[in-house]
Amino acid sequence: MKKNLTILSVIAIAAMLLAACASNTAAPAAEEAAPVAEEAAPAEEAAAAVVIGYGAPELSGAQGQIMQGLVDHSEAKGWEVVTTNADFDAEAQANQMDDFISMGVNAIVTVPVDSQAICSSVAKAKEAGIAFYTIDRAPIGCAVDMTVQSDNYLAGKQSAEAIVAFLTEKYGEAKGTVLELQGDLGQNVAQLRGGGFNDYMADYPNVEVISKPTEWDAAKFSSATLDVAGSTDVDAIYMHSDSVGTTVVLAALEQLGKKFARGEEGHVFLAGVDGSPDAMQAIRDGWSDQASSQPIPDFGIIADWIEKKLAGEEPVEGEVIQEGALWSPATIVMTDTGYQLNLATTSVTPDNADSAALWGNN
Amino acid sequence: MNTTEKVMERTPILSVEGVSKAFPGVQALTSVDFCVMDGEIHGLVGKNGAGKSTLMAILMGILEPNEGTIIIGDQQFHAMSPKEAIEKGIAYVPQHVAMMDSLTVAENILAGELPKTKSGFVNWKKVNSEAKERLDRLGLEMDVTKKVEGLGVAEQTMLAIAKALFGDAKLIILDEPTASLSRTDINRLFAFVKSLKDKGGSFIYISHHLEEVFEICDRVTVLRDGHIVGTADVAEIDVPKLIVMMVGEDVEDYTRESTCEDETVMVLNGLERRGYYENINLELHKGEIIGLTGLQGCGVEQLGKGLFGLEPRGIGEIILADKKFTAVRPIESFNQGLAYLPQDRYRYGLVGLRSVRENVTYPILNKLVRLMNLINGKEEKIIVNKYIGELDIKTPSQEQPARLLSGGNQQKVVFAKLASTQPSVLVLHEPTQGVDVRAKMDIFRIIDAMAAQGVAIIIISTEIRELIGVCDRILVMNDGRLTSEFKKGEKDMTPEKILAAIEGGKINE
Amino acid sequence: MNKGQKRDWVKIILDNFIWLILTVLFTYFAVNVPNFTSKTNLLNILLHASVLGVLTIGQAIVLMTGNFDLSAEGMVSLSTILAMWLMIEPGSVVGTAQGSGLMLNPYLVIFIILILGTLSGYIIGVLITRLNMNGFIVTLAAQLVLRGVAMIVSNGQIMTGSPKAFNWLGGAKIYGIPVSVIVTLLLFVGVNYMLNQSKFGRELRAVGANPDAAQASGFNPKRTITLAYTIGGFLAAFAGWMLLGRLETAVSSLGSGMTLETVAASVIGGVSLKGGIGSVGGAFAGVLLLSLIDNALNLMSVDSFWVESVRGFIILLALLIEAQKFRYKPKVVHEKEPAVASDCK
Amino acid sequence: MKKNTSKLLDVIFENLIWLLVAAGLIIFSSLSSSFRSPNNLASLLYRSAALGLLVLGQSFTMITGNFDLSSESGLGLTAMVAALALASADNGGLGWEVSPFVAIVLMIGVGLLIGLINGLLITRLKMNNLIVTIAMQMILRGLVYIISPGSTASFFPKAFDWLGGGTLFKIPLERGFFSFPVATLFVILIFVVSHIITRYTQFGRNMYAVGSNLTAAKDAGIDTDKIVRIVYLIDGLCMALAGLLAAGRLDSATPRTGAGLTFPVQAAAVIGGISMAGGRGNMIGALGGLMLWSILDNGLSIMKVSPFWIETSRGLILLFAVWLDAVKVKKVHQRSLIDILLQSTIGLKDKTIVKN
Repeated sequence: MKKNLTILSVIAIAAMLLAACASNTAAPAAEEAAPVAEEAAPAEEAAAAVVIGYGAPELSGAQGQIMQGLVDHSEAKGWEVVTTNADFDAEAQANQMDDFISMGVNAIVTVPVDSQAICSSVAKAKEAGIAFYTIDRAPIGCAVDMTVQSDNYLAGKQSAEAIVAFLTEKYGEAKGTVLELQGDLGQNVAQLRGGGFNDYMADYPNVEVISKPTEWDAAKFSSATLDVAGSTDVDAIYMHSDSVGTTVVLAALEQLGKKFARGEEGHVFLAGVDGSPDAMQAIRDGWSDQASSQPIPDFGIIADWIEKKLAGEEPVEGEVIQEGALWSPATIVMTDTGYQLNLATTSVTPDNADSAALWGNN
Repeated sequence: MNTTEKVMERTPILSVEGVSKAFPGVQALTSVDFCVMDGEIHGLVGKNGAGKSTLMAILMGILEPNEGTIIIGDQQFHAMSPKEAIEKGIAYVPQHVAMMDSLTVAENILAGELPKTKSGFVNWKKVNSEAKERLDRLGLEMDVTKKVEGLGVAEQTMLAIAKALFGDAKLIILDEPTASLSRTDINRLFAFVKSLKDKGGSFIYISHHLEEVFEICDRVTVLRDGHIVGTADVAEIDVPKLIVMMVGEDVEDYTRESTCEDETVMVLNGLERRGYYENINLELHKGEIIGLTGLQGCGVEQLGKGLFGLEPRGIGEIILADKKFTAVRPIESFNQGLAYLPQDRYRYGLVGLRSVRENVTYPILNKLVRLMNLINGKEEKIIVNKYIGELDIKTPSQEQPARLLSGGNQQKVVFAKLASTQPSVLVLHEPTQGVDVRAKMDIFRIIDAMAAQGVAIIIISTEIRELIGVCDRILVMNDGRLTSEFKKGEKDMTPEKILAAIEGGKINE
Repeated sequence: MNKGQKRDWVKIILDNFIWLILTVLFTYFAVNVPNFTSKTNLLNILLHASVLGVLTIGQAIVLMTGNFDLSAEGMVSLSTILAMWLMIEPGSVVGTAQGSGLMLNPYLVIFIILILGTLSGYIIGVLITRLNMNGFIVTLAAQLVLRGVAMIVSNGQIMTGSPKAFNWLGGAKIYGIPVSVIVTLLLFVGVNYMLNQSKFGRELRAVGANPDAAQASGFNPKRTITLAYTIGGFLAAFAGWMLLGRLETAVSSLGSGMTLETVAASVIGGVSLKGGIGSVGGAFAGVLLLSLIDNALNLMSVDSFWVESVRGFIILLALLIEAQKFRYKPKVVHEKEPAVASDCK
Repeated sequence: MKKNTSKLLDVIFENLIWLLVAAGLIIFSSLSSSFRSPNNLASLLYRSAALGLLVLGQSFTMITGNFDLSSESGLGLTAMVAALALASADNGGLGWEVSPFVAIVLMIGVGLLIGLINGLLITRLKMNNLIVTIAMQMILRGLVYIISPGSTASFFPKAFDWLGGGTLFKIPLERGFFSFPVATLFVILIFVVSHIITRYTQFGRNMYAVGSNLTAAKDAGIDTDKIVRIVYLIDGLCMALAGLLAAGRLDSATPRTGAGLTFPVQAAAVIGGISMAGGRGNMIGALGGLMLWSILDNGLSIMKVSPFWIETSRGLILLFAVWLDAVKVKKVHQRSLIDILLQSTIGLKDKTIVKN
């Protein structure tokens, strides 16, 4: 009897605490975002400020930086960004899009977990009259207000070009063994990065490409490198993500006794996509050789176009030039999936690894 | 035995003819002939390993005999499937009744055949009313909407019997149904079984309690080493004769010379645990054996567990070997010189998966460990060997998992474990439960030997005859208080008198 | 008599099946996979087995008490992130290497994460034993909480740049043999010996096989189980230390999926899921088997898409063996055991 | 008098989940106007419709004292199979472009096959259900990657999407429309049907019997293995329906569809009062568990809780749920953790050997 009562009261208290937690965590976020907002009105009713809903597909590595870029650009305009993380789950992302629609945000920006699966959410947002933008990947099968992206396929190709050049220099012809450390093969990005790379390599039949899936898992980057580079002589390694891979792969090579600086006998050529600070550092230090750098934080400039859209302005097709920006020149084209803002990617080599314009060097 | 033919002019409901069953290395049954008449309670006795379980498994269709036939009604079988056995009306009620605890009584009764409405759904009203009606027919009163987990053990057993009957069972095998029942519950159960017999039910009653066989059975069959020794009318036989049939030699009730010395080992002073026992004062001498008995729920069980530290002990003072006894956990009790033999050997006594060696030394590991908590294996083996020899434990090796030993030897392992702690006081809870007659004698010899070494022993048991044979004193507990005392040598120390004291004056036979 | 012996052989084979499989597979790979038997590759197999191995020791200990620990991989994630956070500079670049700026001494950090692991294991043990919560789900929830905290601390970012002193365990070599391999082997041998010979080992298995009887025999099952989880937590943090040293990179997703592998390795190695039976030594064989297969899959050109399925099938196979082991019923010894009787004559 | 109070408390305890659901609704509604908008409330179950069917399948298996950890991959595989058959070659399909009906039959077939295999491995080969289904989870997910291979298939006929993504009626609001998702209704309906099955059919009661006490159920003449096999078949069916809902809602199937759902599935079922020890709990309670999960998911998200914190809070919520389960089981019947595990492992047989 008495025990029952105790239990019930504990439950009641726990429920209250939970509720309190939820409101507590919510409140400061709103306050931060709208520093000048009306103090009298409840935080969530701060209707005057622009609220952007941002849906991240996951948050490790480059994705976290993409999100940060958008948040920075938006907050510079005094907007609030509500962020969510779908953790690779297309359905969870659809739920989050629904939540944004329920919240009545001014615009939704998302990196789709899946380019096709996002379309049902796009349709719903349209019905509710909410602008919809995607970053990094365009939707497939439906049109959004605008997509800002860099070319993952191109990035893969840039790395392939660098590797072929290296092999040709080393052996006098394009031959040798290359280890490709793949991302999660279920994802569009990994498919594109792999596609760009392998399509280019298909022209060089003497180059053997050994592909190992890693699911973006640092431990698997390590195991695959240890196993493959430990049992065969690998000339070059291509990483789908140098932000995950650079340090791990170099550590693995060191453990194998195969870590040699550029120019030394036995140097393993390292190439990768992303252009992370680690990769930049490694290129400068002579351990790594190439990175297809994405203009990751610059994706946030989509905020400029959101601002225009909210003011009733439509994008104009053509080139966008901004002095000193690496992503410049960018192009805006109208496609059947909506406007696309294509930012340039940069193949980083030892020659330009110092450039302050690269995000990895900021 | 020639009594078989003239028993009753009833027809056999089941006969077994020439059944043999061999396992690798063991001839479990050798051309067994056995029959149960319509409307009789047929006792089946025999020591562990005599073949009872094998015979029952064959009747239940779980095992296939090597040769022989089973005749049910006018049908002959070489072997049955379990399903056929059930169809032929043979039901088995085990010692630990398996019930669907989280479901109601009604559901347990009608499981698998719930009444349905026309549309094919379960008709809950009808489920409850029908279950109630069925129980009424058997004269059993029970709240059918109650969950089984809320029932007592006796009620569960009766429910299991009732269930079997509802399943059109013609012959119910009761396997040690009274093992964990109090006397009142046993009486209720027996009354129920007898009333069912009067309504035409047939039973096979398996038990180690020979008195119970005389109390409830019409005939009794004795199995020994896979052979039928004989079948007898209970009216024409007595316990000693039955024991002779079982063990093949004349075993008297165990008697012993008292080894009681004057020196006091333990004093209980005003022990009290509210709701279980109160005002327990007791003095225990070196080498003395005390019997503690009473109805289930009278508090003896809790007292035993409380002394050892398996349950809270409550307030009161205990002096053991001139020191205050402060143990609240088993390990502390062992260290302070008190050891306890639990009633449920499988659950509390033994770690069945582990070896005999490990089981024996669990409580004394602290004494065996050397540097870094490592156990001195040589010393351990010597100790275990010593006890295997002293207690005559039959095991192929020290490494044999304990669960693979026979019941009596398992109990000896538990004794070895307790003895290894070299206790001053030993509390034994139903030490002979679930062991055969011969092993019982061995166990009494062990108890005797320990008392002779000066250990004071408390036996908590409901086996009054055994207590009378072994104990120097017998104390009876009633509603948590010690109410009567019987001393060895006094002429009051008879089963009848003690029974009367237990039942609080009312003899209920 | 003969038959009885034959059946015992069945048991012996079943008990040591893992070593048999290991030998057969090893021979097969040695013959069919190029470079498989090179010294580097053999060391690689052991290197893979190191982090997984340390985690498996913890898992096996918990399994022996009849419980599960699904939280270890969360602890791996948190310990690596936290260690890195305490050791590296605050990030100057947006979204990278966001250290706390405390720049603590690596040895102090090692101490902190080991304490943290131990503590978290202890708390889990207490929740399970004192509050009677279902261990399976408690540890699952703990995994989420730990990984969640790792995400909060790391802001979801990858962290790199751990100091050499910290990396020693995971990355350094002695006479060409990785330190982590040596440490793991020593741990296995040591723990296996300890558990087979020590009081604690007895206690673990007694509690796992029958907690009630263990209690009545003077053990304290709640304490034992709590201790098992505590050791598991410690070893998880230790594995995190080792892993971070090897990768020199911390990210909150580290360790994901390892739980299943530790359970699989233990079961393959003969640790019973019901508790009470098995040894850490056997579990080591399980670990070896898994890393052997992983390694061979990496060396052979198996289609990437097939890898996950192949691993699933292998675990299924291991289970099948475990299941058969329990279906095999050893003969019950009767009083008239021939062995005893023949002695008399 | 005293008895009445305690009975009342029992009733409260039994229905605690609905109190929590109500509390959640009230708290979030009072905190956020977005939460209490009709569209949002109507979509509470819609958003977790696929999850709901997995919870249902899990509840079926858990009532019999088993677990299924493979359902998330089962969902992924059935969705992918249907998607491949439906989608044009351009959209990642095989180009068969079969009719929605054929696709649904196909995916149900696959779901049943998965259930059949799970059931057979567990009952015939006596393998541990937890680990079998974890292994199956890996195998099935691997199969999704193999058949897809690794890419998304999308854009199905409207009819196929109706159940997962369709709406029933539209009422104009000040801004946009109020529309009622078909999936919400479907989920409620199927839970009610399951409740009726488990409460009012012989088979349903047999499930409880098996979960409550395997031996007793056997003794009662129930073919326990058959019940378990059927339960896994139902579970397989639930996977297929969940796949249908998920694919319909997203109008596509990705290789990762359903990945990571095992944990919420487990959580929702346990929160809803389905005991891990087997034999306890009911489907309406499980629906409550699903709703609570959905409310928290939606509520926390709408309250703008940082994504980094959501994972941690989920873990804490689950801990809370397990604690509730522990209290409940302890209250009704003191049962050790070991026993609970024994129920779910192959050990039962062995245990009986020890006892005899």
